[in-house]
Amino acid sequence: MRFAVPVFPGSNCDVDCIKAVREVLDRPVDPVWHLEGKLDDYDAVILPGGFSYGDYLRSGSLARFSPVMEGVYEAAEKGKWVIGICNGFQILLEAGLLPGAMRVNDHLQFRCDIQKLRVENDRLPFTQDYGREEEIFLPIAHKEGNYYCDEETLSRLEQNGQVVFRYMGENPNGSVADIAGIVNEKGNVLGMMPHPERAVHAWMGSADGAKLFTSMLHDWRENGAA
Amino acid sequence: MVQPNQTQSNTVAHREPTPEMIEKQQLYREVGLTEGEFRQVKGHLGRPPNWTELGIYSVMWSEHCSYKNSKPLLRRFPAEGPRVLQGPGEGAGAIDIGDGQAVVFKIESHNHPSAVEPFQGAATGVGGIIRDVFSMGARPVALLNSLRFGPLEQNRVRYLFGQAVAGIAHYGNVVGIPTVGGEVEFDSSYEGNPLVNAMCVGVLDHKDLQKGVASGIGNPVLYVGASTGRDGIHGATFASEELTENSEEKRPAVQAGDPFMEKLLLEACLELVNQGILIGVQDMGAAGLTCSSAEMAAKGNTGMDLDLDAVPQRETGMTPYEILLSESQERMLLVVEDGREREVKEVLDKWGLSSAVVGRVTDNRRYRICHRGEIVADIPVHTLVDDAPVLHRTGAEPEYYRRFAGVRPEKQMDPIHPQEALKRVLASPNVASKRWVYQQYDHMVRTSTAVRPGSDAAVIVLDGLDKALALSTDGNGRYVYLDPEQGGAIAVAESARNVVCSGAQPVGITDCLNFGSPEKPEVFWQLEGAVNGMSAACRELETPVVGGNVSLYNETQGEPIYPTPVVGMVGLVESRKHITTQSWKQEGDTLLLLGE
Amino acid sequence: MYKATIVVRLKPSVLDPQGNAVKGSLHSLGFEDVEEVRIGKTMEVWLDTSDSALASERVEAMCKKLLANPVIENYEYELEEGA
Amino acid sequence: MYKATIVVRLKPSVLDPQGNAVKGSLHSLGFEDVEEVRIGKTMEVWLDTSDSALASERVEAMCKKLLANPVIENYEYELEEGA
Ligand SMILES: Nc1ncnc2c1ncn2[C@@H]1O[C@H](COP(=O)(O)OP(=O)(O)O)[C@@H](O)[C@H]1O
Repeated sequence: MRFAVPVFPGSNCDVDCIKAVREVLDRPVDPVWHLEGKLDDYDAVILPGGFSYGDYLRSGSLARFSPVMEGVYEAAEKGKWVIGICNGFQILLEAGLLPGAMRVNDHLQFRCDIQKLRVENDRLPFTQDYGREEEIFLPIAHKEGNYYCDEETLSRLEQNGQVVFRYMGENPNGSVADIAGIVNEKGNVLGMMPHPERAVHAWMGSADGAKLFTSMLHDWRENGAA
Repeated sequence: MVQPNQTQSNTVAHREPTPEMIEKQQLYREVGLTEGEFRQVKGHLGRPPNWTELGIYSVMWSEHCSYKNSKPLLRRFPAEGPRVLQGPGEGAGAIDIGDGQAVVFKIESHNHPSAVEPFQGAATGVGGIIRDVFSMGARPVALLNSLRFGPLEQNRVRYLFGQAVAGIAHYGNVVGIPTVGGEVEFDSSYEGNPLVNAMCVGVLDHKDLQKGVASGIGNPVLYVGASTGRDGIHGATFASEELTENSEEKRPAVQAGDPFMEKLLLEACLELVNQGILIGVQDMGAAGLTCSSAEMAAKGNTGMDLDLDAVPQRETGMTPYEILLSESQERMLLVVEDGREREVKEVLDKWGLSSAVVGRVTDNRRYRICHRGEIVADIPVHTLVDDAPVLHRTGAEPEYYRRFAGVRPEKQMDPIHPQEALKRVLASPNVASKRWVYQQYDHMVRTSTAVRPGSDAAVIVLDGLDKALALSTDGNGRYVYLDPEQGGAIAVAESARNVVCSGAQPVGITDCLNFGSPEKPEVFWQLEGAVNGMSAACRELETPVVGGNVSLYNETQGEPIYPTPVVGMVGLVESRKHITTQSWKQEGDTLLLLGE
Repeated sequence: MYKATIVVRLKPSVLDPQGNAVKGSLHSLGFEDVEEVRIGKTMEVWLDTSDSALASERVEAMCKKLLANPVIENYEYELEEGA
Repeated sequence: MYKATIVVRLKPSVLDPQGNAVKGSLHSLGFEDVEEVRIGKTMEVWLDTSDSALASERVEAMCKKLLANPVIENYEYELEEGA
């Protein structure tokens, strides 16, 4: 199983994602410069956090036009796994691969903390190693994580089990229905504000993110390449 | 439409004073040079300077670039030790941490810009210190800061504080360097003059250590990064009606930062370092193009020819004076081997950075500036750097110090009700949790933060090694005010304790000396005492001072701030097993009290 | 040369956290008579063209493609010649 | 009720990285005819007052006190009744 981590100008969690894949899964993982258009050689794509293009205009809005996004669309289309973490989530929203949009946090500040979450759907290739409604701790670090979608979209997300992670305790950004992460209908494109790659060893404050990576590897082993 | 609050013209009528006017009307005073210094300039040039040359001397001889007030004192700091790879004098100091690696770090102030425009002022302060570190060839791995503001009860203070914190957060977060620690204190002495000090820590392989030198005759000088505008030109403005049409426009705009550009610069420069193409690299920080280019030539014992028409500009009609002194952010100056420009440009293009060859290294030890085909400055380069004036000031014990010596506080105290007192202490913003601050900083990016803000020193682990670094910033202006020597020593000792409590051995410090006007004997006395105290503590703890920064003239309406040296300390944790944190671990553990 | 002044606003149905925060600050500064605040973006775009219809078409395309996010935002613009 | 539409812009000499980034993206999307982009804020403030002079005075004061930062920004506004 091979991972690609697209690197946009301004990405800054690319290295962290690569480290996490190597340390948790010991699988091949490559940074892919945003000017590359193809991701055929990979089974999974992780769009990393950071401030692609400075997050100017709207977060993720400029990155979505990078050539590498062609490869991301293709991967999503083919049913390969695509994860967008933080800025990566924002890019997936802007690119229309996930429904909704991101607004600035309701308190208008950047918020960095270790946040309690609940795994709302543990039947996905990204979450199968988590327990049912497992409560986990993952770091968050963002200023625009206030997820929005209209009522109709929300009820569809809820009904289809597309809400994957929900904030517990105080909602850190004002997101609709405490949403922290969602998946597309097909279940192969995941967007989440929290950073699983920052929680893969106990010394980091939590190791709860590791299961997200191991879930994928298990699924891949069970079901073969997507 | 209601009229706009201000009409702005983008162009200023520039009629620069002639050398005769500068001399006769003593215009040199308005850019901060004394009569004696002006005479020295004339001596160096063998003629009166023109307006551009005057500007160059005035910034190069300013406290900020030349440390003319503090140099004699700074020499007292111990700067040597077996681990020191690079002492003071470069962008940042470097200390060997074994395994062929070194830690590079420095602290710097951005007090005055932050008082005017707190968000941009604080943000660009962070940007400057990051450039200082990666221009050494180091990968920045952590940021810290030290903040002093007036009492939080005041609206204006809340605004300044909130914006400064947001600015620091914004810059570091976007660049992707974790802000892992710092300190905040509120006291009325900082009400009109807040302190914003930022520290950056980087790591490099010894072989990658860079210097800010221009060597190799004929080598090209490259300008990289943001284009030059009129921002932040020269704090010392010339208040002369006949020079500009619009007096509002004359006030230089505050620099605005672009952390995204900084991130690109950082990655591109480190890629160039990795390829070993660079001969010299320096950040265009204070006093911009002038300071970086002149210093590089002086250090290389060479000369430099610069062509200002090649400098990328984002405003029209800029004069040589403005181009040379602009403090536009996110710009670097590189000297590369002749013939390898193409390779360099490829890397810069990859990162989407514009660059231009703006000059050449020469062998004549002159600093020559060309603008529109004319030589607009021609100066012996060493006179800008090595011959900068040094002032030997003398201090005088202030009246308050003598008065306080006789005070016996224990005799004047009302009886204390411990519970009441404890509540009051805990309610003080100086003691309360600083979570509101550090939760705005991304302190976990790079996934190396093992001890996050909220403990003593922060700890970050080093990739692929069992080692870690412990980092802390500390200072206490009130102690230093009451006794500069003791207070200075206490600042170093506090830092050392914080670092040791995290499981590290202190290996070196950087410091920022925030004081009032050195022209006041009482303030100079504070400065001297603090330096002596810090030096003594550093000798005792074997922690050399490998770099730092001096910020003087921190006063409002003639009232100086508390003398506030801030210490940034780095400690080495030999093994991750040694990392310790502040919190209780489990019931039944034994508590021990060490010390007296 | 044409100058387009584009205003991008959050749709009325979308809660505006920035506007709310500013309203709160205004109230606490004594401007209690402020009923509501909505915050949007003003973008001034200078276009090197002398054809007004073309300019308008280009601006429309930019807004659709990049400048506004149709999920949460509306846009409108004005064109001015020779600015 | 009065509605004030306030436009806050960076002063011309202040770097606008956001505008530059958007310009770059527009170019790469094929809008090469874009010469410059500057981005500012539009604030719509509804005021519960029926006195136009008062409304104007209040808006002026808000801009000075909170909405614009005079060191790096300019502002202008329009008032509209009963909006
Ligand atoms: N300006 C700041 N930036 C980042 N972290 C800060 C800042 N101020 C305080 N902190 C963090 O908060 C914690 C407590 O700070 P402080 O109250 O100054 O405690 P101490 O007296 O132990 O230094 C420390 O971990 C420190 O790193």
